[in-house]
Amino acid sequence: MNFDLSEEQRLLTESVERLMLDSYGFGDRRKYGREDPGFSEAMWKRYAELGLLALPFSEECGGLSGGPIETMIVMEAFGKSLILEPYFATVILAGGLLRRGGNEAQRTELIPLIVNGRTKLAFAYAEPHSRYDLFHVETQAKNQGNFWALSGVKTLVLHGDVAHKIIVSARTAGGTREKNGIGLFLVDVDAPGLTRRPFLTQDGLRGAEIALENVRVDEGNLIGDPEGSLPAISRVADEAITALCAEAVGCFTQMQAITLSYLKTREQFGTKIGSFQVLQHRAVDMLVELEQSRSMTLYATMMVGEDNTIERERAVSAAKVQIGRSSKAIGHQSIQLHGGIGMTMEYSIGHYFKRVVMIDTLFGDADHHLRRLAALGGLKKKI
Amino acid sequence: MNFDLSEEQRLLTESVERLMLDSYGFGDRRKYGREDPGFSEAMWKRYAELGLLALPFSEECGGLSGGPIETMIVMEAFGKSLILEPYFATVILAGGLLRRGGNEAQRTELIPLIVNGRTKLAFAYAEPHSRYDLFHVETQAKNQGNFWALSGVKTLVLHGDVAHKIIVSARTAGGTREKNGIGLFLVDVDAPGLTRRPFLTQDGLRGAEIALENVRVDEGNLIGDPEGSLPAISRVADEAITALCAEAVGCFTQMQAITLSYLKTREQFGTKIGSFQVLQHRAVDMLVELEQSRSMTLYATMMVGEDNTIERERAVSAAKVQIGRSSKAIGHQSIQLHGGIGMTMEYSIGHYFKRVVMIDTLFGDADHHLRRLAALGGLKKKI
Amino acid sequence: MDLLFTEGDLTFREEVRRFLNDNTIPDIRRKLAEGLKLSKDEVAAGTRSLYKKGVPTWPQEYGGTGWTLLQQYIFEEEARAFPALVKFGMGEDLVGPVIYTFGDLAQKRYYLPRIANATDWWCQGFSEPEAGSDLASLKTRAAQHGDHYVVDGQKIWISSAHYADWIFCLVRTNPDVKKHQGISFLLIDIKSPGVTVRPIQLINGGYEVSEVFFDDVRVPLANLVGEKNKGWMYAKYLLSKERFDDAGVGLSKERMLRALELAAQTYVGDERLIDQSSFREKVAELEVQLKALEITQLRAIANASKQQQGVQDPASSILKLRGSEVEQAAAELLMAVIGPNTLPYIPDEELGSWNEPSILPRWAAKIAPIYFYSRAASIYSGSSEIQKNIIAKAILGL
Amino acid sequence: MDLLFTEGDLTFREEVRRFLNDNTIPDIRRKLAEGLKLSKDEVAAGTRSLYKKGVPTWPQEYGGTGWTLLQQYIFEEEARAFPALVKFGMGEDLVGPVIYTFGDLAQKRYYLPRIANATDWWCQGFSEPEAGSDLASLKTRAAQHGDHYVVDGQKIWISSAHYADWIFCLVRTNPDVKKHQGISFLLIDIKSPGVTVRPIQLINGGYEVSEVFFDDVRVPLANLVGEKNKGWMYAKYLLSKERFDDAGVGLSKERMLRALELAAQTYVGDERLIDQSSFREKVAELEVQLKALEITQLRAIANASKQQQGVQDPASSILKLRGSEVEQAAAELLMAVIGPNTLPYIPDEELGSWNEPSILPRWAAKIAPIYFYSRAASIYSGSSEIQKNIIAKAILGL
Repeated sequence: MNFDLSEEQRLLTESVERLMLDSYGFGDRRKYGREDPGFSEAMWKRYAELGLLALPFSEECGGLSGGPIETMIVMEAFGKSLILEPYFATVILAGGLLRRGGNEAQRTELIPLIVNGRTKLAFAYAEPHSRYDLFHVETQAKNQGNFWALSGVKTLVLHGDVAHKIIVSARTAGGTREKNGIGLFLVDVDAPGLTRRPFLTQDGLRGAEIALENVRVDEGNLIGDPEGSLPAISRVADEAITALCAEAVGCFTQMQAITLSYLKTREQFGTKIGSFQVLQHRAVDMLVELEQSRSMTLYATMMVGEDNTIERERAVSAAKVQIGRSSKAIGHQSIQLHGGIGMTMEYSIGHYFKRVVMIDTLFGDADHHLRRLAALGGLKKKI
Repeated sequence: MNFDLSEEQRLLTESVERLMLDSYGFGDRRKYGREDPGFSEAMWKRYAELGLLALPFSEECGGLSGGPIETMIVMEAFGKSLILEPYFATVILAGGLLRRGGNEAQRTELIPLIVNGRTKLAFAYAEPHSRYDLFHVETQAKNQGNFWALSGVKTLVLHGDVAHKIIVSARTAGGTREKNGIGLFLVDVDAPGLTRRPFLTQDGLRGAEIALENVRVDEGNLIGDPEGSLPAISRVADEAITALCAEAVGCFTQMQAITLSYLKTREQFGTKIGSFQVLQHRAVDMLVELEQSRSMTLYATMMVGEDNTIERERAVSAAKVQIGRSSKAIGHQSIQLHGGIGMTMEYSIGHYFKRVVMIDTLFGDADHHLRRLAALGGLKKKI
Repeated sequence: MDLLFTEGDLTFREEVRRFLNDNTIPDIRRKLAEGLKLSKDEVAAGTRSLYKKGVPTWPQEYGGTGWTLLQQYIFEEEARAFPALVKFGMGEDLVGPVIYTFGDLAQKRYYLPRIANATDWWCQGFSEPEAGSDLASLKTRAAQHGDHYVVDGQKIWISSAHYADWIFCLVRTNPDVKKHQGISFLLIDIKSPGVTVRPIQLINGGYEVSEVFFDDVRVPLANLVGEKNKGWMYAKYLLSKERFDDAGVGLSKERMLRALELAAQTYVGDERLIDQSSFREKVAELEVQLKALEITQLRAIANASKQQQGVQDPASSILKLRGSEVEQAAAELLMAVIGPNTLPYIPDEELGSWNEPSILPRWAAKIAPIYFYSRAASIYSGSSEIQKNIIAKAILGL
Repeated sequence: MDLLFTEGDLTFREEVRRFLNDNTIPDIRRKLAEGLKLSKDEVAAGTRSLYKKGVPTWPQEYGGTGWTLLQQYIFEEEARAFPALVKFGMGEDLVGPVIYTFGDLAQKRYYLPRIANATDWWCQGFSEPEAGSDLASLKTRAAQHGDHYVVDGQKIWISSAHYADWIFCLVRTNPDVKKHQGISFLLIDIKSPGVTVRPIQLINGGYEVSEVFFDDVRVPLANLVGEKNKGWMYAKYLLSKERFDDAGVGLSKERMLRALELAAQTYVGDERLIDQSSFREKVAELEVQLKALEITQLRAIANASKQQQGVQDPASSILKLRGSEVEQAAAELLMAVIGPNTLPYIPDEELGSWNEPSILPRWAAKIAPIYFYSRAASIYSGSSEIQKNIIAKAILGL
């Protein structure tokens, strides 16, 4: 067992942290957020130049063959700066589906376009009544001989507003909540019959609702098994959760630092408020949550590569429970310790709070994953 | 709405509180606990003289026709002194069954004996596998013409070690967990076939396990409907829970007072520990729990006379949830604020802690009642 | 002791229900039910219809109903549930009682009727950037020049200042004495030259609060309430009143009922969320806390009605503290109901047009903002930490 | 970064398992499994069998195994799970390391072997009645008279003092300087004339701790460890070691597994408790906390292994604090499993004979005492409040 970073990982950490330090302060973020797509296209280019968009992909597709640890490093740094760019949607979600489900043609064609920053993707998995169940798919994909016709509605498509192509989960067979009969389809956003309704998200990002009405998808844009894509979706969801955990740890780290700094400078009753014992102990409570979250994120990162589905899901759910609980605990404390200023849009802490709360709701909140973990028999003893 | 006590209730409060103040300090309690039956027979006589043993019974049986409020007053005072005498077992439980289920002969014969302090009773409802389900009854009562023959085992019989007679719930018909087919039988402890194994309880009281082997019970000692006594048992259990809530509020009040006094006298780091902000806020947390518990006990006391079973059970369960949560919260805080001394048998606070923890486990802990409340549809809006 | 409402209380409640039914403006009722914003004029109209029998919480001699505390409580509960409850600023609840308790005759005659007929919208100017929890360290100065004060300084976290006609302020009139002395209570026309209102956007996206700047603002001496330099006393009166009123039982109840209503429409697979046992237990846990709070509130009302002076009732001291926690828990319950669909953020101004014909229900977009805003409940009107300090000192004697 | 055990670690674990299997005394294993008390002789024998390859946590030069921290951790985990883990007082974990780090050659030669072969049972004499959390305000005095100190005073909360042969104490050797100065670290033969041990009964019914009185006790000067008046430094070394060792991951794991095992035998109606979803979720919630603690412990081990001096690792600072909370939660879980059957209290001495042929399972009587005793976990070795004070200052710089 060894918690040290390799030389390459240390270099990656340094370069992404330097980029964030130089170009992604809270003021920069506000500026980027006001730009047209709601984020910085310039930063997206920088990510490409730095190889961040290439990270998890195999070398034959122009990638860097990074694993979960590399993703953790990048997502944690992104969390610290609350980045607005569609890295999660494009690289983690859609990129993950291509890696795990795409055939060689799809991979060699699309992944290089992700890597060089030219193409943004999104993954449309959620539906009005699916809640957290990835297998709850009402959207229909009808086989019409040499193409598929997709009809239905997809909600909460993260960065679906800017994506060039969207991977859509749709039902090719079976009833609404059957685990078999789900396929993945790569849809062009300009395809006739597809309409997008963009929206802002509570945490300052973007998304879209997608309506599909007999949208034609060629056979070549079917990703993986038309009836058996749920395992790939689940696996990518586990990777996505693990990445979100790392992002949250980045947020927590920053929330702790911002709050500490406030405690050390803000004066009330003629003294720094950080001298009040009650507030000191709250800051310690935050530290405990942060360290426990970091530990569980390491655990999920270690286990997310596991091929044994049950072991993997247990670990990932356990981590998401921890992150969800800590999001509330750290979020509430950091706002409370700031008082009124923490409630304002002008100040940074509330933006972190909103992001971690939304992270809790993405791919299952703490209660959902607690139920899943319990249903899976809990954590096994082995580390 | 009126939270004031009537003149009579105020007199009752004063007299029972004076008795406790004069004769039931922590030192007295230790002394009583070392006496042979594990409590003070002399105090039992005083309760009789003061009319406390007569409180809930009708005047025709020599009682004082007190209601839930009178019981609350007495139980709260008893809780403050952590009394050891079998008031709960004799007056609340067995007395309640006689009041609600006994025929006139039984009532006029037995209740006067309770009232004058001569006879102590107990109620044997629990069995090895019944947990909190009063309807889980394996003990058999077989009708043998003019008598019943009881066989089975009863656990956790509160003060069953000193009772002269024990009311036993036994199955006259149906399967182990059927709600119909449960009868109540008044058994003499000297009856052939009955053996008692006395035990100490975690909180310094006494109890017994009872084994019954073909114990003969005459028809005249059948209490109420031989197949339909569960409603009476449930009703008495609700009254018992309400009484326990009041006792717990008495305990909490004293725990708060003892802890406050410790905070105001104990010195560390050259100052009273009550000057530390963290400890001050903990004391406030205790106060909040105490006041919320008092409110819910008032609520249960108000509702326990309700004939609508569902309304009554909802209110009683809600109160028991509050008391259970507060038992942990106040118990843990008061021990923690004392440090090591709070962990010792020589000091009072730990005894209160143990009592309130046991109150949580009597007739259903907080989790059990939360489930019951949820299953009953939660609290209604009406007060 | 009788813990049920008396016949008289129940009759009163029936009367209130009839009154609300007869007098509430239908359009206002609809907008309140749908969680839509009301204009200042609408609030004024709604307030006038609520005040038809007099200002609910005031004594009769000042245009109030003269109701008991319990009747006032029943009225507010019913008005909130109807829903009909609007608040035309802080005139009725805060500055009005200060004026009729400590003001002079001219002040009573001028200001109170203008509150009672919803003419003047009042806001409260207490907090300052450097004086948050340490309220008494405020720096806004009022220097006497002839027949007026000249006020300079800055106030912050002023609720609904952008609607206000008047602001009542704590100002420093003597900088040379200890901080709690030297403070006065001043009534300021917010349209006076030199007053600037700058709204602050909060994390829920709304503009509920503002900064208010005073730059050489002239205020007549006649606008001083009570004695000069005694303002802290009036502020303490007002703050303890706020704590008493702030349990928010009605608000939390409304939120809980909303959560149950939405949970009955929400499916997890084939099962309604409201039928899921773990969700029901979560609800029950909160219902217990809310019921305990409600009874504690009623105990405090009963106690206050007896006009006992001296020792503060422990029950009333915990109302604001505990009330904010329950209110926040109820907001978290709403979040648990909506689940993933909390994500889209729709600004208020788009809410009318949004979701016809969109996919997610219209209410979905308002849940997270409610939750975010709920975090302020343990900060404003004296943070929970301040409440605990006060209780530790005043009630527990620590 | 590789978060899995290496091949080497796994091989080591296999060796430990074989070692335990070959060397553990069967009767001790059985009693540990059943939660029965061991005599001092049994603990000594059990300790000797554990020490066959050397004292697990010591360097080789003093009779230790020389294992890495991770190996030590694996050994202790496995020994606890076997179960084979016994502790012959505080020799190995506390006074031994102080002696081999700060002691002189004579002390190392005399005391260390007597710990390594389980001859001397050591206990720790730090706390005093008036110096609980404020440890440094201790009053027990050691006055120098010729070639010995004369010790007078009182210590309290001394674990297993009734078994002890020796006690290591903090004593005041200079009352005229600031409290943290003027303290020395002294080794005292507990059978010396003038030493009285008075066991204290705790609320679980047991006698785990004692008061120890010193009345003109003569202690040779040679029993002073390190420099006179530098005792606080050695105590701090020892306390931070305690914090590091005190996460109690193994203990909490054992308790969790026990709770699951018992829940599998417990029926609620026709359903096993372990199959009840709300119980399983309660378990899962705690499993997450325990797993987080375990990883944090492993991170701390990895970090300490790198021998970094200077800034303390935040991860290690929270181990004792968080560990006690998890341990207490695990005890509460046991209480939830046993439910109403927790009521009977059976003293240890009757436990052997009780319940043959009684009705409730034998284990039932031990659950509440475990829970009651667990409350001490956040009090001893520096209360949680003290831990938070330390972390706030040392780690957060507040």
